[in-house]
Amino acid sequence: MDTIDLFDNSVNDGEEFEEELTAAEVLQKMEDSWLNEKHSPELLESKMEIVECMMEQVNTMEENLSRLKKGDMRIPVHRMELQRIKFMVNSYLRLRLEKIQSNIFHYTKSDDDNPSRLTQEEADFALNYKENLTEHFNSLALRHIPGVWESTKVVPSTPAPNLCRAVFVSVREDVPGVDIKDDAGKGRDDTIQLMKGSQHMVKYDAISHLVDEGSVQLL
Amino acid sequence: MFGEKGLELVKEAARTHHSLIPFNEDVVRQTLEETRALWDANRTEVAETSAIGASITLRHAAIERNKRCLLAYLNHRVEKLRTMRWQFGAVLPEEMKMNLCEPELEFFNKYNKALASYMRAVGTDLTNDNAPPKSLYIEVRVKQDHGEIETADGEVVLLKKGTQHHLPRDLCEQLVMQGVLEHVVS
Amino acid sequence: METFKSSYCPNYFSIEDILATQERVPVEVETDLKNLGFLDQGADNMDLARGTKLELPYWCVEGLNKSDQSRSYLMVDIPKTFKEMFREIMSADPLVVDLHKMGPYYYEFGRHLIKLSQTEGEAIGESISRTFMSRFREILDSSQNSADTDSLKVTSKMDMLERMLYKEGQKTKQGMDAWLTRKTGLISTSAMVAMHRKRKANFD
Amino acid sequence: MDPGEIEFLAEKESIEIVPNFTHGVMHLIQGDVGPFRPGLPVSVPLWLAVNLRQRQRCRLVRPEWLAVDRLEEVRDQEKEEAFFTEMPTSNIFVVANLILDVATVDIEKADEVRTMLKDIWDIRQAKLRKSVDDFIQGGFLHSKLNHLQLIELNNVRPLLPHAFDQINRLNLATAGARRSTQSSNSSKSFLTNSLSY
Repeated sequence: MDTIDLFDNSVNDGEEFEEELTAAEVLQKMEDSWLNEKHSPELLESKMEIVECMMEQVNTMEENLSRLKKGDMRIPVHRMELQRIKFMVNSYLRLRLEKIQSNIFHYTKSDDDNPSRLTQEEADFALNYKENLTEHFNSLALRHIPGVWESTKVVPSTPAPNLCRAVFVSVREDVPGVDIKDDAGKGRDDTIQLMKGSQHMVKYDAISHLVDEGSVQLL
Repeated sequence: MFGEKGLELVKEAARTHHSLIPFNEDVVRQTLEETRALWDANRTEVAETSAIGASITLRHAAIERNKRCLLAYLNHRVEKLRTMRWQFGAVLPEEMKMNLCEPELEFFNKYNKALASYMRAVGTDLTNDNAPPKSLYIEVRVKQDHGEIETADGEVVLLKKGTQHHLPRDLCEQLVMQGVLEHVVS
Repeated sequence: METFKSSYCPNYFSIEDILATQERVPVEVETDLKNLGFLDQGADNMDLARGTKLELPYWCVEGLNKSDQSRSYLMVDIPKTFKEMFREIMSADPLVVDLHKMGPYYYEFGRHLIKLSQTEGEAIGESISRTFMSRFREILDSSQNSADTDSLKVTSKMDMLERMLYKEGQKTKQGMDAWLTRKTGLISTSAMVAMHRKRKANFD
Repeated sequence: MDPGEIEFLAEKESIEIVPNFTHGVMHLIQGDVGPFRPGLPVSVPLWLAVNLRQRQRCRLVRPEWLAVDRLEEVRDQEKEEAFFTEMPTSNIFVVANLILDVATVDIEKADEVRTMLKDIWDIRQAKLRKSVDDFIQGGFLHSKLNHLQLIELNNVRPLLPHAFDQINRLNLATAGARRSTQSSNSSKSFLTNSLSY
């Protein structure tokens, strides 16, 4: 059996990417996306192309492994790596679902200024979940009392991501002059320099625009 | 004083963290009745006086308050139901089901379905791989009889209470979380 | 499911916020209020007379107050635990004050009061955030040093928000201990399942 | 974040092992490893090293920094400096904890190494507590966390960011009160239109 051919893992289908990435590079991107999603208070741009690419790799590898003879030393090694990747992929998808469910009325309202970051599958799930929840509220409470209940009009509002939350970031590329606004009006407004390699604690909304472009990584 | 029944529901929710006690049908009904009475009183008064005075304003606030308490109570339980889907699996123990009212069961089943179709669409079982893997095999002790399971290699293992096994981690993870097996340090 | 928990921030469904807005506010009735005599539980009148002093849940006061700018039904007073005298005690010795007794939703109720009181709102705000900041170190230290069994004693003087932080600190510590003693990879029974089994066992 | 997840991240870092078996290159998704020849050092991801070590298929090569005298230097410098110093490697505590768990015998003077690491950890934790407290007391909006490692940050998470968020919320409410005192006749929201019976 020719191991080189069997386990060749360059990513052939690189159409979604501007440049061709190696499997290792995609894996690194998966890890970055996972950590960003884990620590960002809001749902980030979906990285489904990375997830799909990773799952394809996993599936191909699993097929290859099934063709190896029992007792082959490579089996446990590759299986271990596959489990690591599956954990990361699943955790990433779970995090997104959890955010959607916890802030269901926020993520299902149509908003022209803020295009949805939900994938088609997530949008389907969200709609289904919202209908299920609304129907539940109706059948046990709202239907039995007069008046209307609108999720967008209640005070205080239904759950939404808290964008002023403090986050830890590690700087990947120099970003000079990031403004930190003091919303409490105590005159603490500041401009900070984010230098490559440095780490900071800062309010998410001050750096949220830098997360997706990759100049900062959430920790 | 009105608003007290709704508050009772909220206090009940505040007391229960990792369990779901029976749906409080009685107090929910009383809260709904009070809300309806407040509404009727307001409608009558508006018809009589055609002005919005303090009593109407206060009743209005109480109606909104009751709604909030009711929905917060329902929502608190919905969050528990969601957690239960991830922790117990798609099928709930009978004793758990007894604590749910009919619409809650319905919510649970619909949630189950929605989740299943999402997982089908993305092509992965999200209830698996919950923690970073440390090893392919783990040592487990059986906490309750579970019948036979088959490993990927086709080996059949009988999970009999009190016995100990060395099994693939991905095969046991859910059974450990569901309390059928106990992960022991070898 | 994933442990995705954001910092406490009240929303429509918050159990904590509903309880915090249930705390009572002293008010004086500014104009005769028809049919609201029942609010004054000591008296037996149909109407609530001008000048009556009573305590109402925060949500009632807020509801009555924001209805109409041109009419004011109530004059809002500040509960004594947020008045200047208490604020002075608080700034003199923030660590010994029993906030649970004064609360138990001391900060959150205080934060709501800020909105209600035109004259003292700012002073209340300054006071409670200073109190929170001074007591933070204690929460940080105690949550990482005390054993689980001490929790009740350690948290007895903490308000809801502080207890929340304390619990988070304890959870962090348990995770770190598990890491140090090489138990990181151990899979455990889910919380709700464990609770269910415990109950069942007790029942059997 | 769970420490298990930080360990997971640290496990992809490389470490040298000396295998006792022969095998060609393995094409991991993370990148190629091998070939493996008995007695010849080869670099592999830590998770693989741990796995092979547990199965007695290799011994670990002590990383340069995992030695008493090197760590002594690190400790002394950490004591001297007011700020956090840069550690010889990222995830030093996590990696060391893993290695010392599965391969104590591969590490010279393992006990002393452990003590030294514990000392460094304690010095840094004391600094961290102090700076966290200073940060909160000072009411700052931004803090530098240079050279702090993930597992150290995790020890003050979620407490530090959560406390920050709560103070922020209280400050915002206070700022609102200040504004409304300044412009006393601010218009209040009318409920009238929702009162339709």
